[in-house]
Amino acid sequence: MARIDSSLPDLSDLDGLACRDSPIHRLDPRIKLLTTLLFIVCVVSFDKHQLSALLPFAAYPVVLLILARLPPAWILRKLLLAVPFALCVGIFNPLFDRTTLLHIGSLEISGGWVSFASIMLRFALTVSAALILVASTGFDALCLALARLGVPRPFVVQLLLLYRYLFVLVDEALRLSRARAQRSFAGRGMELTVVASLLAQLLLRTLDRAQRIYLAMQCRGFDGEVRLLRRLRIGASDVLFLTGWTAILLALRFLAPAPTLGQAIGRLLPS
Amino acid sequence: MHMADALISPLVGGVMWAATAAITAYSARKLDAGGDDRVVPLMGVLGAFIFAAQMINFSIPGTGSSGHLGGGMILSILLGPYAAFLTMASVLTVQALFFADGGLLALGCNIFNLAFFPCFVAYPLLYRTIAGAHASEKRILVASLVAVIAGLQLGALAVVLQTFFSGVSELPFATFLLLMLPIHLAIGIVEGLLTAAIVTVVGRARPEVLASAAALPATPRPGRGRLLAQLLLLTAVTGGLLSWFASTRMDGLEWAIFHSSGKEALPAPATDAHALAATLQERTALLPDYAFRPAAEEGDAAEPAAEVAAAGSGKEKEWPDVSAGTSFAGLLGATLSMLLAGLLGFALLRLRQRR
Amino acid sequence: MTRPLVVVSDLRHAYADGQTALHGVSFQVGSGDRLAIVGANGAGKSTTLLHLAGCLLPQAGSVRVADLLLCRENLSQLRRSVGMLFQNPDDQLFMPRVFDDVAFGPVNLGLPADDVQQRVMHALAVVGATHLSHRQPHRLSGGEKRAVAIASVLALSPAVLLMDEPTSSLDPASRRQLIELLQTFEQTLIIATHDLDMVLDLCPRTLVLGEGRIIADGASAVILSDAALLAAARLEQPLRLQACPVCSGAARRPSPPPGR
Amino acid sequence: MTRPLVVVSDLRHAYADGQTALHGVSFQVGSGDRLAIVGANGAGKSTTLLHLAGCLLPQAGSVRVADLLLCRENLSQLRRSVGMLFQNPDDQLFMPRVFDDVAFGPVNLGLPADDVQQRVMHALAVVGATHLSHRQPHRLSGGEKRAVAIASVLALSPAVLLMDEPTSSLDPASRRQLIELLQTFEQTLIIATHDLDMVLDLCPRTLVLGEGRIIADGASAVILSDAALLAAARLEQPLRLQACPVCSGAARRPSPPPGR
Ligand SMILES: Nc1ncnc2c1ncn2[C@@H]1O[C@H](COP(=O)(O)OP(=O)(O)OP(=O)(O)O)[C@@H](O)[C@H]1O
Ligand SMILES: Nc1ncnc2c1ncn2[C@@H]1O[C@H](COP(=O)(O)OP(=O)(O)OP(=O)(O)O)[C@@H](O)[C@H]1O
Ligand SMILES: [Mg+2]
Ligand SMILES: [Mg+2]
Repeated sequence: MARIDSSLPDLSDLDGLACRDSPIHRLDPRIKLLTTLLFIVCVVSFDKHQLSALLPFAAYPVVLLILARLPPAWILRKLLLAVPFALCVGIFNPLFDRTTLLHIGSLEISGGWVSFASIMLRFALTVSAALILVASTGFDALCLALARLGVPRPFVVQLLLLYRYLFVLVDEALRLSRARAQRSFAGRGMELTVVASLLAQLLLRTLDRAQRIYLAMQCRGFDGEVRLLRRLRIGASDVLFLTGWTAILLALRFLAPAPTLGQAIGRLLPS
Repeated sequence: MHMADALISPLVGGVMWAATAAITAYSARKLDAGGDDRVVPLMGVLGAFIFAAQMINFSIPGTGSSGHLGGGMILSILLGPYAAFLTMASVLTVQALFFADGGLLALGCNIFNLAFFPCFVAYPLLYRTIAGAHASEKRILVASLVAVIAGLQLGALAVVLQTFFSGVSELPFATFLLLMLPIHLAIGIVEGLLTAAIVTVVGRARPEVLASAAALPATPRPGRGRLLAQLLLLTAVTGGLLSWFASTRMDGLEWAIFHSSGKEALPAPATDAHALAATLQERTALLPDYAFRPAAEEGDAAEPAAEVAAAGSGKEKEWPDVSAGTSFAGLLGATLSMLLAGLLGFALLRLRQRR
Repeated sequence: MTRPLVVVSDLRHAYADGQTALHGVSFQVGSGDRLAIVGANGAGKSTTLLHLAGCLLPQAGSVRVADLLLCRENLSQLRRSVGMLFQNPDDQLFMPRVFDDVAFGPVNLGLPADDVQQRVMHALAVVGATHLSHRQPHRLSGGEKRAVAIASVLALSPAVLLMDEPTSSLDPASRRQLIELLQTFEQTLIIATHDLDMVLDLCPRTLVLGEGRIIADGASAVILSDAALLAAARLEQPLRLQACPVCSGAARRPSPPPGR
Repeated sequence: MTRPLVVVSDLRHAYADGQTALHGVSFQVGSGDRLAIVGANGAGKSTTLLHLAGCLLPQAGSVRVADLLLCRENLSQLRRSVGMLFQNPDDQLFMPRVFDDVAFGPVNLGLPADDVQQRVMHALAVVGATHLSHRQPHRLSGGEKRAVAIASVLALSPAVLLMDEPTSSLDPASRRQLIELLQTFEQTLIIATHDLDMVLDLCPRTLVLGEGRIIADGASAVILSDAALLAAARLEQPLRLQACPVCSGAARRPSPPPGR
């Protein structure tokens, strides 16, 4: 998967963005995580032909993006990178659902296209919310939040180590595949057996490395438990953020102001 | 194949979350009880290995496309099911957070599909049974092939089911299944071969690594029974609660259907493929059906499969006609609210620059 | 001199695959001394250090550090007086932030948070890396990683500092900085290395290992100028003691560069 | 002299994360020359070599090897005339047996089996590793691994040999053997290294890189005794010149070791 290769710089970008400072960055990671989850649940709980009620939810990523001072172009690029799967499944909707749902002038729009648009919109909303969460929090803080929220400790420690060694091992894999490419000509040298021994080589080195890491941990008093020193504190701004967004999101979900507003205006317009 | 947030309903996402949370907690407890702290760094680094390994892709013979290592099976062989499950879960979490593969809500589905099946079903029931403790290279090959293929097929089936029950995609159940299973069979064969080859090389170079993992208990029988029972119970409770909540508190349409169909006794296991297909089609018809009608007409949900075609042509039932105006109004309102959001953003931006 | 802090007697070790790495090694190190362990690849240097750090237990013979016999019961106590710097800093920096990493040892000791904070900042200050405390290890340069790894060991204020090839893959300036830093340390230092020029600068005493046995043990100046001994151990004189290729007639003069 | 075999002009490269590694580097290397590329960590040495080996494509500027412009179309042809030795031999030896590994390149060229066999045995003989042909690479010692890695590159009989830090982590005797082996080679050699003493022995010409730019390019003997230039590039004089009273009056002499 060349994607990890090309996404790795993005990953470092994420780290860089998470190191910035903004009101959003200073929020407690638990609060941000819960708000993001609530947002996603609200967005995906709509009926699949809903488009209009979904659109106002864009306010959440837009406002957070600006408050957290994150570059919008970056989020857009990441969104595009992740588009294929939703596209693959969503594109079938227009094929299977051809009932006309909407007339705009003489143009007939089928339910399939509406639900396709709805899928893509859901996709954009949920993915950008998750990206903003990570980019404004940072991986280690998120892990800390998970631990404090009761996620089992071995799992959290796991995540931390995985993230740390991701960069080291991806580098190693990159060097290995470069060395292979050096001596591969005209499409040869990509056979399954070669890949298997390449991966086995990487795996053996990984096992050795794990052994060395374990020794290094032991030398500093590791006893099976990884203790994280940093404390999290929930302050007034955190409470405000959570209650504020909960109110807004639930209102958007259940009162669906957009269609109502539209209708109200529609009545005013001469038909 | 990753599920995406955009394709699932909160009900499906929630149920799968609950199920994976339970398995995670259970695996973590088992691991703690194992008491071997060496496994902590091993799991972390092997998780990173799975990522790195996915960078090295290979050509699938005869197709010209390329594939990469999935990971669940090889981790189980190296670490045993509990640690392997936790490691796969963390790999998928990182993918969800950083690579936007799937999403937060779909994470439960993805962990279930890509970690639970290989680690807790295919590995103990197939790989361990076929390969045994001290396997010859031939047995490793057969065991890996069978186990990886089975794990992937189960995963693919689960993706189809989750998509189907979520009802966001219009893809008919049978079509989707027919798309998914063959693709994953091809992927499974290649990945099985690759897994076997890697295990063989590691076994030659470091026999002790495989030996120590093989000595770990695969899911012990009573534990497995209890795990499954707990899982089923938990899933049922969450499903029931969520769908009740949904049907009473939210707009209900989709969920009520699910709820009522969930209460129906599942069709008895079909003995011949024909009956199975028929049952599937019947169920398939259900969701596309409801999607085209207002709630009032929703009573005759058990109409035959021909409904799909009828609805597809869109001639008889002009259901959406009534709502065309509503939809237009909706679009107008949405545009306005987008505008408002944009204005809000702009104002914030100016405010920030002022400061 | 001082009474020995580290006493190794007749230490033997065979790895699980049957490879005997140490065939009876004995030596003593006094408090505050600096000892270099040198030898060919595979001579047993790292294996010796791993024993002193309590990562391996003696299969025969014994190891004592600060009057504490190395055995399973004393392990956690012994590890408080010994700090080990591994060859590859990436293996040693396993926490998400530099601060967490340096704090890892003190936190495991069960110290109160304030105390930990203070120790961490002190250790980072010693190696001149205070400004790195919020960085992520994978974004540091080679020299910075090495400095942080040293800080993470110093934070435990060990009486003995063990180092496995501390100068490998550093550029000449970073290597020089590291040597100068180590010269200011007052802890007992035991360094396994191929960099004999560093030994000359840093360690008055050298132990030469060959195939799991001690070949020589004595003053560095003497050992490192004994060409026959060094050749037997697959080593050669420190480069600075070798004849200057530019001045000495025998050495090959670099030919003039080709015109561009 | 000979007409240039390698021509690099105004080569620039920025990595995907925005880090600019090369800001316009130009140099030429004649056939049969030996060039050393030196510089601090992160100066851009490896990046330069990766371009010459066709692992990276120029973002601006151009690279020509044996009159072939480096671009996507010429890639597989160019790789036949260039062999690269990576810094860590573990990255390079990925096949289960030494023989398979050395044969990997020739087999991929589509040569007949006899031819491959002959090339492999010849390459192994050159580096004195014939006896290793049936061993598993990961069980070899550091020096042996390095030798096999060189053989696997030589089996393609490249016109240009690129090496990234070939002497790091070798014990002094293995390092010496490697230097002597390289001295017998007639191929064009381009070596990126921190080991300035090796440069003195092996390469008549040196290129000094600093932050992605060429700081100096000329005769090794001149450059490596210019203390001010070296200090600016975060390097220092080769150790043998530091000790030489003629070459360097100011250099630090090793202090006499304190008696025990
Ligand atoms: N984990 C291991 N399993 C089996 N054998 C090992 C292991 N580690 C080291 N050995 C063997 O033990 C011997 C001593 O190894 P050791 O690592 O102590 O050497 P060293 O002096 O540190 O070498 P180097 O200079 O290459 O670091 C070698 O023959 C080596 O192959
Ligand atoms: N894959 C990469 N992605 C992003 N930046 C990179 C990558 N590889 C190298 N760099 C950066 O490019 C610059 C040049 O790196 P390069 O590896 O060429 O240096 P070098 O001279 O070989 O250093 P060293 O002596 O440490 O090997 C450095 O700043 C480095 O951080
Ligand atoms: Mg060693
Ligand atoms: Mg380099």
